[in-house]
Amino acid sequence: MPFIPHTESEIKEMLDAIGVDGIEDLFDEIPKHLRCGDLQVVPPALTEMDIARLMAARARQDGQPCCFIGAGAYDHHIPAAVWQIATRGEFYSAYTPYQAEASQGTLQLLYEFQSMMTALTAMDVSNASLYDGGSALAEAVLMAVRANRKSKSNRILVPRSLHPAYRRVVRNITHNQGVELVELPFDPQGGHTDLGALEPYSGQDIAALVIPQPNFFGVLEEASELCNWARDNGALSIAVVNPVAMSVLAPPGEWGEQGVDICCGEGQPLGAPLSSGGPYFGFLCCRKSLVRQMPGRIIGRTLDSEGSLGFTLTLQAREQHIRRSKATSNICTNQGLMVTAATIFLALLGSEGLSRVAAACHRNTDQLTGLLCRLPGVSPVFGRPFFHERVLTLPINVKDALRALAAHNILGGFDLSSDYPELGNALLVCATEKRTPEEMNAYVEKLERIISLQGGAPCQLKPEGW
Amino acid sequence: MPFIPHTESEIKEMLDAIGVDGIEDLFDEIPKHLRCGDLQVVPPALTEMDIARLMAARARQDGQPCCFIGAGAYDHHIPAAVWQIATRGEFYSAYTPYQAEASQGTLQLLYEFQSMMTALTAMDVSNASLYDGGSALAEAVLMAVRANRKSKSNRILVPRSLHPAYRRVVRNITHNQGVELVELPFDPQGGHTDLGALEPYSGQDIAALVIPQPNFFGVLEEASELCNWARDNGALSIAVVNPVAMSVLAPPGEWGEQGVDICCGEGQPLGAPLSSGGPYFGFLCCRKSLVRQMPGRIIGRTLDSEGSLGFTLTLQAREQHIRRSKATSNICTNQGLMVTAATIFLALLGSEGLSRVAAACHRNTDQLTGLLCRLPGVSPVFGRPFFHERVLTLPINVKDALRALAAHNILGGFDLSSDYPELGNALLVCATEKRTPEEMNAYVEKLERIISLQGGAPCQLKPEGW
Amino acid sequence: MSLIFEQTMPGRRAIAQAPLVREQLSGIPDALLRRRPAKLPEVSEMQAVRHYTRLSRKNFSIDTEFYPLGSCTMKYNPRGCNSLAMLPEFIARHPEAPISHSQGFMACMYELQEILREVTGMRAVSLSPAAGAQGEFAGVAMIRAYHDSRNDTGRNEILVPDAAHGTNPASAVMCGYRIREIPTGAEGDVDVEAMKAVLGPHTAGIMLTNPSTVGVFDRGIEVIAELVHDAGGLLYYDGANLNAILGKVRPGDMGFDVIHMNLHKTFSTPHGGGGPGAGPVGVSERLIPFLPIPMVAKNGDEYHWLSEADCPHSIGRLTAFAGNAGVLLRAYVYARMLGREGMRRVAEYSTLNANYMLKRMMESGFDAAFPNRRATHEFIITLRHQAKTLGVNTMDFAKRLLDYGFHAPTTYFPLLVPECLLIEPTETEDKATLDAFIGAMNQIQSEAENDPEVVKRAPHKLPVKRLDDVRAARDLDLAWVWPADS
Amino acid sequence: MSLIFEQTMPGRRAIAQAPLVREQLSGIPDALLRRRPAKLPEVSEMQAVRHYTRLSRKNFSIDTEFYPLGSCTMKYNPRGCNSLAMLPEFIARHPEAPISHSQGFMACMYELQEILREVTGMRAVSLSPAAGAQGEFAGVAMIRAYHDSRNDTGRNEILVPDAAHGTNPASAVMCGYRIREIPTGAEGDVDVEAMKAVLGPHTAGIMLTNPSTVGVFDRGIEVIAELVHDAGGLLYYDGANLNAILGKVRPGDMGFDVIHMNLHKTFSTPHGGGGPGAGPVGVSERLIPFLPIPMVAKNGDEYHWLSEADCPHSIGRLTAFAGNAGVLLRAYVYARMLGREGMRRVAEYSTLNANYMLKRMMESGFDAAFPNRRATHEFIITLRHQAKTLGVNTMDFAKRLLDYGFHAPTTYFPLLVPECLLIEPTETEDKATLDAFIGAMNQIQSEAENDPEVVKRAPHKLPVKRLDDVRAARDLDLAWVWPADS
Ligand SMILES: Cc1ncc(COP(=O)(O)O)c(C=O)c1O
Ligand SMILES: Cc1ncc(COP(=O)(O)O)c(C=O)c1O
Repeated sequence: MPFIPHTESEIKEMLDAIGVDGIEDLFDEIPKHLRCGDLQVVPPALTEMDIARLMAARARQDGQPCCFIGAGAYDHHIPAAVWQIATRGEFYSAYTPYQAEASQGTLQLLYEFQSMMTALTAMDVSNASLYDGGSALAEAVLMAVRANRKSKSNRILVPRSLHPAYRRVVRNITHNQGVELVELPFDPQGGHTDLGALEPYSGQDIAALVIPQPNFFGVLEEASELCNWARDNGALSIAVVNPVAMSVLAPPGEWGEQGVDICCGEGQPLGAPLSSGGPYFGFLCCRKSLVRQMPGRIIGRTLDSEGSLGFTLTLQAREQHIRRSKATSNICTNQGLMVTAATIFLALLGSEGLSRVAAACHRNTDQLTGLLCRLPGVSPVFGRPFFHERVLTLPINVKDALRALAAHNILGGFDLSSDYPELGNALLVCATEKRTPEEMNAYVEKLERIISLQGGAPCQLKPEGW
Repeated sequence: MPFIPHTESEIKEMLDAIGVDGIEDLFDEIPKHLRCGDLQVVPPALTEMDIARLMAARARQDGQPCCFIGAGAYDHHIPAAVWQIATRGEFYSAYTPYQAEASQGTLQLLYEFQSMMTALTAMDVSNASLYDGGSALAEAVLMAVRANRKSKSNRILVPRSLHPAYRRVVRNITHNQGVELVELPFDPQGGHTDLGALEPYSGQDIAALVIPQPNFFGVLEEASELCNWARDNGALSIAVVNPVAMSVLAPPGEWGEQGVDICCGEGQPLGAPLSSGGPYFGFLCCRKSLVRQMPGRIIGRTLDSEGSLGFTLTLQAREQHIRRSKATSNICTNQGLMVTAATIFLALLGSEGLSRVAAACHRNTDQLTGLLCRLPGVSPVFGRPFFHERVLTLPINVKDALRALAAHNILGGFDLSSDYPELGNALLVCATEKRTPEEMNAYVEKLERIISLQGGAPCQLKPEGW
Repeated sequence: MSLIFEQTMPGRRAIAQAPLVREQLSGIPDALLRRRPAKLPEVSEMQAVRHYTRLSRKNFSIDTEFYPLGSCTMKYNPRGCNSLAMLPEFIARHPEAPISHSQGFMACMYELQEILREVTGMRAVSLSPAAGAQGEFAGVAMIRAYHDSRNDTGRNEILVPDAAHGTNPASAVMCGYRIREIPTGAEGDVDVEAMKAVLGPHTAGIMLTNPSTVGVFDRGIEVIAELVHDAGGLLYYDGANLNAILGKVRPGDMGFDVIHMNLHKTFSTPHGGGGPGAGPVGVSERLIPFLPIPMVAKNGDEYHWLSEADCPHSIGRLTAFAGNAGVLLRAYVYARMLGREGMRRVAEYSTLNANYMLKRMMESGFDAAFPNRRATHEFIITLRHQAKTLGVNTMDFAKRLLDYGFHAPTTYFPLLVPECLLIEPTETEDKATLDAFIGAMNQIQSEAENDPEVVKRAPHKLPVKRLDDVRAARDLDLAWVWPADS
Repeated sequence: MSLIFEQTMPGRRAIAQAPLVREQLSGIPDALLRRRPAKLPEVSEMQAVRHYTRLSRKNFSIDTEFYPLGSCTMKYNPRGCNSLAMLPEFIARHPEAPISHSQGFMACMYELQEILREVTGMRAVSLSPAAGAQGEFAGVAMIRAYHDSRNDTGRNEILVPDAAHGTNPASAVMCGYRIREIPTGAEGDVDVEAMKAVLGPHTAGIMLTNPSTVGVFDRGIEVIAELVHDAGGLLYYDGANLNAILGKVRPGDMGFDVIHMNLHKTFSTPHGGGGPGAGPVGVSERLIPFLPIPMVAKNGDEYHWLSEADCPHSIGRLTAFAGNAGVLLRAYVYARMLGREGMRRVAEYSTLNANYMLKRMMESGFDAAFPNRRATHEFIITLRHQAKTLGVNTMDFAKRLLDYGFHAPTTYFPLLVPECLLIEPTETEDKATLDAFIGAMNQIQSEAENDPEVVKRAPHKLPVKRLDDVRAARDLDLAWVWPADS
């Protein structure tokens, strides 16, 4: 019996001890007619060897194309040490650290994580993770609505330049609580949220303003100005930031006159593999004054009964297991292991390492998009400064271009045409520090050929076996 | 500086403490004219990301062909747990357990390993590993020469059915000490070492007889008879066995009237990946009376100063670090981590699991060679029982056949024609438990086509890109 | 142990882990740039490795200790699941990769959907929720979407038993519902009369765990289902306890309309010191249109994604991409290794272990919360008596167990049983381990009688002594502060 | 901790790890079959995982402790080397795979040969020896093959300094040589006069470590080389201490004819609790024909193997295949990450660390064995004085260091320095760690003065107290014996 250690004689001893004839007797409180038959759809058991063969074949089937997609998930180098340590049984197979004395490893690590995140964002406090960037923003919005005592509205201003999936997630999670999301248009030249877009809302009752940095287009927002606008208008400010970018960009805690109130984002770039979109982790930081409105676990440093330093879950009265229906969130299981990886990742990279990674990504994207823009009909869509991701217009249908590139094992970027039809044939391109000059040149060459065939018959480019 | 933690200010502090101006001063005892210049041939440093890309590309270049080669290294399933645990820092980055109190993990594990090996081989004692199967046999031969007090000769009888590389290794390692290796022919029908081949040596002064089980052809020797012959003729007996086979075959400790004196072999099948031929490990077991002649580390169980059980290196007076030129061997560093893996492997498989693996390999090889022998001109070379490997005659040149198969990503077996020209177009084939019916059928099909093209133009079979 | 920050030296780095050259950041105006570098640790690669390796050893975990944490299903996390989910190609797959480069991954997801559908007896499954609580949110949101779609808008209450996990009421509130708490009867079943009293036109649904978190199977489930359905409400199944009934009885057959599963419990994906998990949801026919996206569908031989455009009534996506894919891969591998028969055995042997422990502990004189009931995969011991007569409470027992090398069971949950220990051994533990745990409990009992201080001041053998939680919440110290001169 | 055997229950198994069906063994006569199954452990997968995970935590290791074991170069083993050597394709490559499926692997081996050739200043390198001692064997065997090839057969002696590692004389004996031991002079260099006295027509060669195992660079090396060569002998370089001179001075330039390297020292492949290592050998022009096989050669763009047929004068292969390939891959990755400059820095900072420690320890009052010499990457402290006046010897200091969380330095080696500690910090340790170690030594010194018993009975905080080695060798208990009834 896979993963069950019981031997015949032990089973008998145990049944005897209980005083029943067989295991079936232990289920005698379940009405007989409810009992199910065989689980026909479930295939018979495989050994580890068999499933290993199957999984290897499926992995091979997907291959390892060369990735120029960013769009919220970034292909960074992950030091080998990160996952060799994170998968040690003591981290991998532990539960949430409810018994603090038996969980000092995880707890100290989380305290270190919180400290690193506050350093990166220049905020006062950090929680110990939420599910991902999108859901972290949803929690931040709910938190802002709770925390903004001055506001009676549930209105949140959300730039259209924010990741479209994040906008959907925020809506899906908050709308049942009556939160109203108002979309702010982006400047068609700059790709950023112009202060003018906020004009209509000046003086209105707004609970919070969301400020992405960089935004979904890779464009840098005038974050300080937006942050000041929020403050001047009684709205809380919520930053949504890329943590790698934080090593080089002004951190939200230093935006404008007083910094933002809440800052959140996707932690994936800090040591989580792309892994089809998850597990990643969301992070959430805020001003100290808002900490009691925070969702999620928070670790505090305290003393033990002999006066030595130790770590424990704290402010649990915010959480569902204590406060139930009055909790700040329903979150329980979070993304602990990803945070373990991120903490090791940040310790290995440090500030200098992280900013080198950031600069290398920026440089690569700059170079790649520069080269691409020499192709006929290819040009940058927005004129403002960007960080490691950029929108280009293609002279041909983007879907077709991406399909043709994929046939050469190049994932050319993220097609913006369904989320932003107003941008036409727009493609969002990202080249992280992992992309080599050869890979970038190959991209340019292939796209050139694809364009020169005028997009009329991209299918002809497919190599055999496609 | 990769892997060097020193900062500028620390370096200065340290130099000041030493009282020198610069690091160069620390090398002032080395004659200036001997100092070398830049190491031009060594390429400039790569980051982990860069070398990871390079290594991944090289690995991809080699691919993962379907392997029907055995010949001393076997493609078994290795439970995922084995290497996830063996690469834990505490096993992976520890030294030889000289400080016993700080090495109880490794020491207890090695004691368990010794216990498992004695159980498998039915011998009294085991050491804690030698380099590999071939060098273990060389050590066993030297040990036998030392231990056989009755013999004045250094003559060792070595069957030609023994792995040819082992025969070479034994020669290369022992010949400088005057050991004389005498080759015993194999029976051309059976592929085993007939007792008749020993006839000429009856009554002669022979230090030891080597008995492989199974032998290099996969054929089972009449081990008990050979063992008895040695005993009757005052020679020590040295078994060379496959440890997986030991789960189903009579163990050397039970051969003949009194079992063999020494038993050794290649440990690779117990959890070591094929990995281009190493690291593997050699094992060596013997009668208790011979333990002081054993080479290599041995772990003993003892008591600590409070009477609790603990483990330590023992009988170190045999070893080079104590006995220097009088040691039983020069071995120092052995194959500890491979033995760590093997111990976990054996605990996971157990006797039942191991014998299922053995039986599955036997069945697969039986089936595959059965199918192959239906092809025109293909037939088994030897008639005697085999374990999980078998010699076939092909109607075409073996080298050509293998090359054509390799073009289809099938490694069809080991070409015997250079080591055993007397066997003609002979191929040694092995199908472990990992080979599927589909893979075996593909082999048969491809070989059929190759043969039907009469070996005349195997190159034409090569697919594109070859 | 010192913090990683305390090991910092300015200028030190793990050189091999970042680009060797420092590129210029061209084109970004100064105003948008960071003025001072973030103060992160500055350590060598070895220091980081050594620090986190050593930290790890301060944890209890399944790989090192028995961890009978009730409601959490801390069973062995097969190492093979980890290796296979981390195959290079799976790890490298971008969430927006085209389906041409995703068929292998999608096949796994599709088959996992099918397997979960079968074991729950539901009509369709979506894998995307990131954990149990998000699965609950999705489930309740679907209930709301269902009522809304029928313009049945007066239903603003969700019934929740008092034994329920805290996430249940919290999730319902996040979907805009009021909570009506239902008491538990003396024998551990839901108090059906009390439920009837609050059932009505405001009832949107009820959230149940069955077996419940008091460790018994609710015998009234069919009556409850009928009553709630008759009142126009839907039944939500909190699948955290699915381990107890896998292959024995299916929520769909009990009458539930929607269920979430905790793959990090029943399907043995690791807890990772707090996560990640995965909380797929399954639904009955009428809720299918509302399932969260994305999901995987199959068209002939090709898998494709179902997303917003395909599912106009969906409650939508709850995370940016497809949920915790890596966790789902681990669960898939586990499910395939268990196989059909293996599923049933999970329920059988987890239940055997729990009943054996319950019986043995009762024989030792411990009080069961529900002595007349069968245990399911878990059961409750109440130390009310010990607390009253010896002054040694549940927390003391729990902390002392750590000294004996056992992780403590769940304490003080569910809230309705005073001084309770919720004990869940799981099917992967052997009898000798259970016996050793019971032995430790007996030992602690006798310590409590003869030398109570040793229990009340426990733990004694852990890296720290008992921690001051009150101080932690009062004098908040939530992040390292660098010394002024650094 | 109990043995895995004590956790056995007959019939228990890790089911997922073996074929689900039990095939018949057809065609093998009963007489050749095993009668009773081997008595191996019978445990579940989780039991095995838990047992060996817990066992691992009873070890000191580089990843957890400072490990200044002289002569062993216990430095950080980069985790990236491990991952990359274990890429699925490398792991799966059969040693007899055709070169069509081996070019990637062979490129790594070829380039490693080149890198090692360059850093040693030799003319050619073979990677195949499995460890240092096998490298020594290969080296001495080549010396013998060389003399034999010239029919210079009277040379039957190898000179070995008394400071040499035990493997040196043992390896020479395995090649059929007699050993002539050479004393070390007062300042740590080889006593050249004594050497002259034994040099002669019987001299086949001399085996030197330089820097020697007493932690100093032998200043007479050029004189020695000339004398030995003039006498017709060859010079063997034991490369165990190469870390100290990497990129600073090359054995080939010092006049050595043959060298072995310990990649598990200088090239930082892990020690694995005892191995595996790798002991490549490099040679000067005249020994090239004798190099052990296999080696990798390059022809145009294609790599191929050099084996018996290509190298008729080779001393042959010393293991069945190509040596410890997985170790060689790790060393290759390490070498590429170090790069040209990195090599030199290894020598510089390991030397800086050693000299700093030596200086600080001398200031603390510890006696250096060679106080007038520069330390190389290691140095010797002698506790002769402490042993005599306080009755606390080197072993006591070593055991007490364990209590302070430091692995002990090498004790009682080299044999010529009484009560010695051979201390090698390596370049990967930081100053704070060195200071902490020195602090512990000072602390132990004061314990030795004030409370010697605490040192003499150490260790106190380890999983076991001091072990009885004498008993271990007397009452041999080398394998678990199953109880009669099992
Ligand atoms: C009964 C019950 N319901 C719901 C949950 C919530 O699941 P999760 O922690 O995955 O959000 C848990 C687990 O913590 C639980 O035990
Ligand atoms: C000086 C010296 N020479 C030779 C050796 C032998 O090397 P190995 O242990 O790899 O056989 C060692 C290491 O143990 C050593 O320190």
